Amino acid sequence: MRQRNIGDVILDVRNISLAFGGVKALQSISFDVREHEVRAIIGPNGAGKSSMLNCINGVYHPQEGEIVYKGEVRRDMDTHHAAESGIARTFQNLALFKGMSVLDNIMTGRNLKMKTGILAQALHFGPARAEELREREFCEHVIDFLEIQPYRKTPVGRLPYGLQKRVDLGRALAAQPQVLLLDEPMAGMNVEEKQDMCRFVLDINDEFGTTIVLIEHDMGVVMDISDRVVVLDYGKKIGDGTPDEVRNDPEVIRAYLGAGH
Amino acid sequence: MSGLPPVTADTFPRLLAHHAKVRGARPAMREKDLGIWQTFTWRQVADEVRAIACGLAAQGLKRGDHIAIIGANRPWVYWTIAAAQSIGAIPVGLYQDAIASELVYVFQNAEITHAVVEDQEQVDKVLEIKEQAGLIAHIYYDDPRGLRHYSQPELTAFEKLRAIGREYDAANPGFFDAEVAKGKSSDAASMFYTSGTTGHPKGVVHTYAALIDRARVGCEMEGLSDAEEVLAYLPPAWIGQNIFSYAQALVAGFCVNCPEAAGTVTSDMREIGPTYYFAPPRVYENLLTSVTIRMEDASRIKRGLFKYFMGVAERVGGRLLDGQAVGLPDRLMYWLGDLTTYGPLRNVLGMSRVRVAYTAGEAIGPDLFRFYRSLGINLKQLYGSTETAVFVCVQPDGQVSAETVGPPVAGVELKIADNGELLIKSPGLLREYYKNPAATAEVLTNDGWYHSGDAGIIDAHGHLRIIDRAKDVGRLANGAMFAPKYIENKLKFFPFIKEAVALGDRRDMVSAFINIEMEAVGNWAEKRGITYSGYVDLGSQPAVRDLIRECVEKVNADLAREEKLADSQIRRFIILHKELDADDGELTRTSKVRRGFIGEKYGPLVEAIYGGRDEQFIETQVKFEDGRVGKVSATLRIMDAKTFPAARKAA
Amino acid sequence: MFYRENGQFKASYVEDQQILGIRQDRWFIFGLIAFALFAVPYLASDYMFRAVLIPFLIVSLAAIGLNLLVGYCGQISLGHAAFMGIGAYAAYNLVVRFPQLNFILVLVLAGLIAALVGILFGLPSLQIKGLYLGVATLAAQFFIDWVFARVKWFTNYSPSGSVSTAPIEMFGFKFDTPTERYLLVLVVVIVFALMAKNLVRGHIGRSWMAMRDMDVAAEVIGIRPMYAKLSAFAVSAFYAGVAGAMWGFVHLGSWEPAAFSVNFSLNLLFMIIIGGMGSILGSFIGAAFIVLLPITLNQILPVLGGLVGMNFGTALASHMEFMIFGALIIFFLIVEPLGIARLWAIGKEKLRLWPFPH
Amino acid sequence: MAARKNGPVIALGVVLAAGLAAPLLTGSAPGFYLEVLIGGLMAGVLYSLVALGFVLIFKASGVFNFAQGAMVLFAALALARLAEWLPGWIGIPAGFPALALAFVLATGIMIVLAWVVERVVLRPLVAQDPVALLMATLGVTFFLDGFGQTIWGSDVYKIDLGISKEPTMILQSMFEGGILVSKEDLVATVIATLLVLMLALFFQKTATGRALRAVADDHQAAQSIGIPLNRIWVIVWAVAGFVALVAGMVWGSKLGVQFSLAQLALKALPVVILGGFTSIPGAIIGGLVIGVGEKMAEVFLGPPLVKMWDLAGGGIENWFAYVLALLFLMVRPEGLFGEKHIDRV
Repeated sequence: MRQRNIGDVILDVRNISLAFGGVKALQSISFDVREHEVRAIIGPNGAGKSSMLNCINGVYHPQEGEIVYKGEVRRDMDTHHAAESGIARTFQNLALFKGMSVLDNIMTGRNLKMKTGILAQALHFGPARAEELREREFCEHVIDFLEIQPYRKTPVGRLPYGLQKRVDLGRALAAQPQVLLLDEPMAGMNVEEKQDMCRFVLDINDEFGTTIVLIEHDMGVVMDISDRVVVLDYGKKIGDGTPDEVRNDPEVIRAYLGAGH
Repeated sequence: MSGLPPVTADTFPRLLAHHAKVRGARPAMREKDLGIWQTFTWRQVADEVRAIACGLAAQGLKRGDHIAIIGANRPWVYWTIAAAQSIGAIPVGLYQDAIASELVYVFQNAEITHAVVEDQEQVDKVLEIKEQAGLIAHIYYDDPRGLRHYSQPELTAFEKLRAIGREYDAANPGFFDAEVAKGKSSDAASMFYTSGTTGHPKGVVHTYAALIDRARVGCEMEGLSDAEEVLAYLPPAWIGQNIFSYAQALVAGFCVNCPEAAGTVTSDMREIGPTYYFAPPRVYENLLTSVTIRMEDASRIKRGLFKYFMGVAERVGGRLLDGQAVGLPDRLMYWLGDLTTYGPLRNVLGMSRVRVAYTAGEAIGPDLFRFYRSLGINLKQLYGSTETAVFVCVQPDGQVSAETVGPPVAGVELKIADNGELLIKSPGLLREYYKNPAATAEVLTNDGWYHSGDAGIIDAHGHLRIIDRAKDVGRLANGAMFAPKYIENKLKFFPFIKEAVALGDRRDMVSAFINIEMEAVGNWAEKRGITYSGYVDLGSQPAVRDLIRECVEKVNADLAREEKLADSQIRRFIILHKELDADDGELTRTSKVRRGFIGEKYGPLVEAIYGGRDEQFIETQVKFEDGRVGKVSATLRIMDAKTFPAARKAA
Repeated sequence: MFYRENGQFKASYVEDQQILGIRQDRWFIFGLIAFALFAVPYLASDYMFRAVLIPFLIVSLAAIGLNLLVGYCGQISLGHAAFMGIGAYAAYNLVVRFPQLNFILVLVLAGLIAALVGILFGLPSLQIKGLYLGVATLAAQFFIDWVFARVKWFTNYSPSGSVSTAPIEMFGFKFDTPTERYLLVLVVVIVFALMAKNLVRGHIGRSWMAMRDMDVAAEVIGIRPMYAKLSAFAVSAFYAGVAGAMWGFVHLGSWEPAAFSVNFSLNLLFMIIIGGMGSILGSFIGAAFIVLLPITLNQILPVLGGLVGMNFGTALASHMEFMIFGALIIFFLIVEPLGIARLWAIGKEKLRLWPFPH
Repeated sequence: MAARKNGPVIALGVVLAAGLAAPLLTGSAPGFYLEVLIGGLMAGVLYSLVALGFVLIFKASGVFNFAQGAMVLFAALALARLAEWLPGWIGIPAGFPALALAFVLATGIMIVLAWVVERVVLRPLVAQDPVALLMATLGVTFFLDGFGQTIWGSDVYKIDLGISKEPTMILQSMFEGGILVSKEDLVATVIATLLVLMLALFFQKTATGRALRAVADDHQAAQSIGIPLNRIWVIVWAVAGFVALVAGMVWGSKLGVQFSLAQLALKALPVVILGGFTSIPGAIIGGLVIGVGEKMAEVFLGPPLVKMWDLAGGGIENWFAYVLALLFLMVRPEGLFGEKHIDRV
């Protein structure tokens, strides 16, 4: 039923290498992401998947390589630039703002779009107020989309894990990203939760044409929803292609059997 | 007089026009969407309806056509109903959970050409049956999510439909008003499908006259004004929902509120605080259960407070509500209770502002009923059905009881046929079953009486009392009426009794099989230090037998007070050694007892009862969860219960 | 229990986002303010104004300031009294050098100057966190203390090193009676507290809390740590500055550099720990607590002493005060890290759900 | 993040060195200069003593013990008062014997204190974020200050180590006029050195000491090899308490035991920042640097400053240490000897 219109390369990662002290997390990794596609990064634990995402949105700064995003070549990203130019992400181990409500978390995801100054804010008048209301409405659409209306005002800490994951996604979505990096969005979820999450990811991709780069352990999920897959193993890229190609790649199979998957 | 619109406004579209004129700026509908209660004034609603109506017309929907509407409680559902009616089409509400095969029949039967549905799920369902359903030409969907890539020509977004309508309206200015003017009160207004127990569902056709008359009577009786707030949370396809949230709203001009999602109904109810509320007994029961459960883990003090004041309420609350005389000290205590308990409780239940609350459809337990009334919530019973446009009997304030459903409301005549069946004459009767004259003739005799299929009694105060389905009512040997379900219900209202089967058709006395409620009886026994090994053992404890006997005798006492049923007092009963179970064919899947089957299966017991024996050995087959078949056997004691002289009251 | 929320539905975001969403709360707060404005002036004694109400209100404002930084933005400061000092001296110098300035304007300017210094001493927060930052702020404290103790210019070359203020005058009206001064302070505090509340429920407040709760996630969202932290320091110091100016002019009248010592800073910290981190209300509660405790102790201890036939001197009272503060800090950190305000909130929830426990 | 920037550190070092050398070059009497230098070192030794306490506790329990100063005051008060009272109670001769016994008792008190703190404060707050723990120790500080003065009294008391306050002349041969050094300071230095040696031995040679090091390196690891964390904490706090006692004794004998000790002890904060939170040598060297630094600043930098902006007196030493530490934080947050750590997402 899903008919796709994959565009050109929007994000191109070129021989990225990253090391922490002696530890080589990534060794000259290259792959590209096309607009509107769902791109999966898989690999055993410690393969450097999260590090890869962290390089893409500027949390880490690779020692070598370059990142081409929307035609702009950069040595490395910085988080603010990444966010401003439409890259958002979710986190593997929930990184929600636990002191805030669901709504506030999502509103915070909207922060870049909110510009009024401190004085206006303090007086809560005119533009500041209008902006607040406008963005609230936008965030309500996100809440609606992710079907978390009943929890709007609940402190995120009180939500079950699966829902927290959803809020995390909502926070990223609030920024209306062009590229959405999902770090194991379904980790630790039960079957229904996974199905829901899959549905949301696909809907996001359909409805907003958001390009999605996701890390996922659940092979079934990856093979179902992703258009192309990169396989990392111990910081090296050992496979890249459509789910079928990857599934039958002997190298990949070996790595996975080796890693006990 | 609650300022109801003039009788000249005799169709819903005209009523809508009237309100748009006299109270155009007042809220007509609210929908919790995007976190707030988006409000639509009567004028806005009128505009929306106009646009949709014109859109449908432009899309080729014609006077007399049927249009299917499948959706949750959302404003567009009600707007579409009004829109269809504006151009003389007949809206047919369908349940969201209806399965494809049901849809197929309805779509064929009503020759549906247009369908307005909620979302992808419903669209898929309708598309799936398109081939069999034949005529379906247009499907409008409200929520585009997931439908982006659908290319079927039938599909149109609801948004689009309204846009089309606005253009069409601009192009043909006079069109809409002309169409509304064409409508006659004798026209078919809506069609409601009732799923009969057997065979295909029947389409109940109601005219404007019928629906509006009933709605108006209800409003006048309760003095409903345009200040009411109702929460629309029951399926719109159900006639009750249509009456309470559409017909009456359009008559009285009050505001209908649509909850945000199925999961938020309770909290939305807390926010809105409806003033006019309907719920089937089941809902009230669940509410009460949740209250008791939540109170259980409350602090000691709170529990004590609650217990004490509920006691006060039970004593005083009902009487206060019925405006009877109550002593000052009691009034004071109740006032205190209201401050500390009832008030807060009503608040958390969302019932602080309820002026009128109805329940109907099933017999409601007296305790349950009393609980809400004692809280100061004006809960009343009502009797009606799809065919009678709901309002047949309603309990007027001050004449409320758990047993009756009140006297007939204005315009209704009641008659009990010789077989005990209730016959109804009312302006609200159905016009016909759509394209089913045979069925129509069955229920609607040409002397104008509608055969309800319910067996009822009219008591000395002229209050109707529904006792059973007519077909289940039998006769005792002496010819007295025997209504098993009525007796069984009375028994089941006791917490200790889970299931009951009343026997006695064509016999000289009534007897009963009883299943005890393991948990309740178990606790009761433990409190008294009675040890027991299991279900059978518990049931055969003398103390338990006596407990059940008391219940039975209480029921007998009740029955004795009703002349027609005095003979139905339970002479003997048996506490069964196994729970009646659908897997063993003793209950239907909807857990109604299958008397005939049970009568045969437990033949020996029946003989023992009527053979006057004191105990009887029985062995029965049981199916276990894992499908294995086993046998349980026991020697059951047959108990005798005290009966009471029939109290012949001076009528 | 007292809440009746049926029918209090929100039909617009304006309603939904108002500070006091529930009617009953609105009544309560408005009632309280009305009482403070119209009743208290007739009820309270001069001593009450001088020793309790005025200091309470002023330190509340300072505590709000500190809470914005520590409670909302998660940046610790052990030297916040220094910013009050800056406000006080700034105001003093402004008044001395431009006598015609309107007092309100003086307050604001004093706040702004404090804000600038706040930004300056906030810079380390971009590099360092937690403990380290604490020491950095201590450095600020001691350095600033020293500056005011030694640099004569700031004390307008007063030989004793202590300064005394001119009477407060605005629009030709003199604020000399305690009542007038109380009302002045009250109004200022209400206004600024409201502004603080607005800040923390706006996007800037959210960016602060984001830094506090999960700084990496905040950066990924696009929040600039520098802007978030420095704005927090600035605003926080601004509040401290305004409070300091009032402390000097309205409460003390004349003071020495020691008036804004590190102990004052620590007291402010205690206020928000006990009152409630990340809560404007908590700032008030904490302030009330810290202001009232010593006074009550001074009142009660001698009496108690009398009962057991010993005489507790004021020295003991102050020692007891120390011990109780210390114990309370530990108690709250362990039992309810979010302070009395949290307890208040829980109680409120319970009342809303009454008679249900949850 | 990983990239180290040593430039600034070196720069800062150079500036300090220059500052150190400047007076000589600007021709102030070398004798006087040396005197100041030694004075600074002496003061530094005292800072080091308090700093040691900090480092011990931080190493073992990751707690930034703001209360170290309060502990010094408390210990000193206990020592002074007990030494004063004991003769009255059990009639042992005043002077050294009483002092000795008082010292033993005070040590016991500090151990009890350590135990209480572990029970009441650390255990409930285990695995809280450091700031919360810091604030908890703030609470401890206040409690101790109040408690100490309540039971021991709040006047100024003196501890008499039986050393004459007479300063002695040394190195007369080298400089005319020689250099004045107070015996106390010498004694202090000796004691401090001894203490440091003891600690060093304790950490290197004893099982407990090694255990402590293990904990410092990695809490999980420590637990996994079966070291009861709670006991470790008690021990460490006890040791810190003992260090505080010694510091209190030396300091008290020099300046008299009074509330200001607690404030003085705050100076240890910049010291540990300079030396690094986890480094014992760091604490010592840091202490010396600060001690010398602020003395030098006071003596040689003060007057010109005062002249320049005509200040009401110097008093630079009040802030010098902190500002120095602050600068240091900017360029090398982990301190001179602290180990650096990269934090990952």
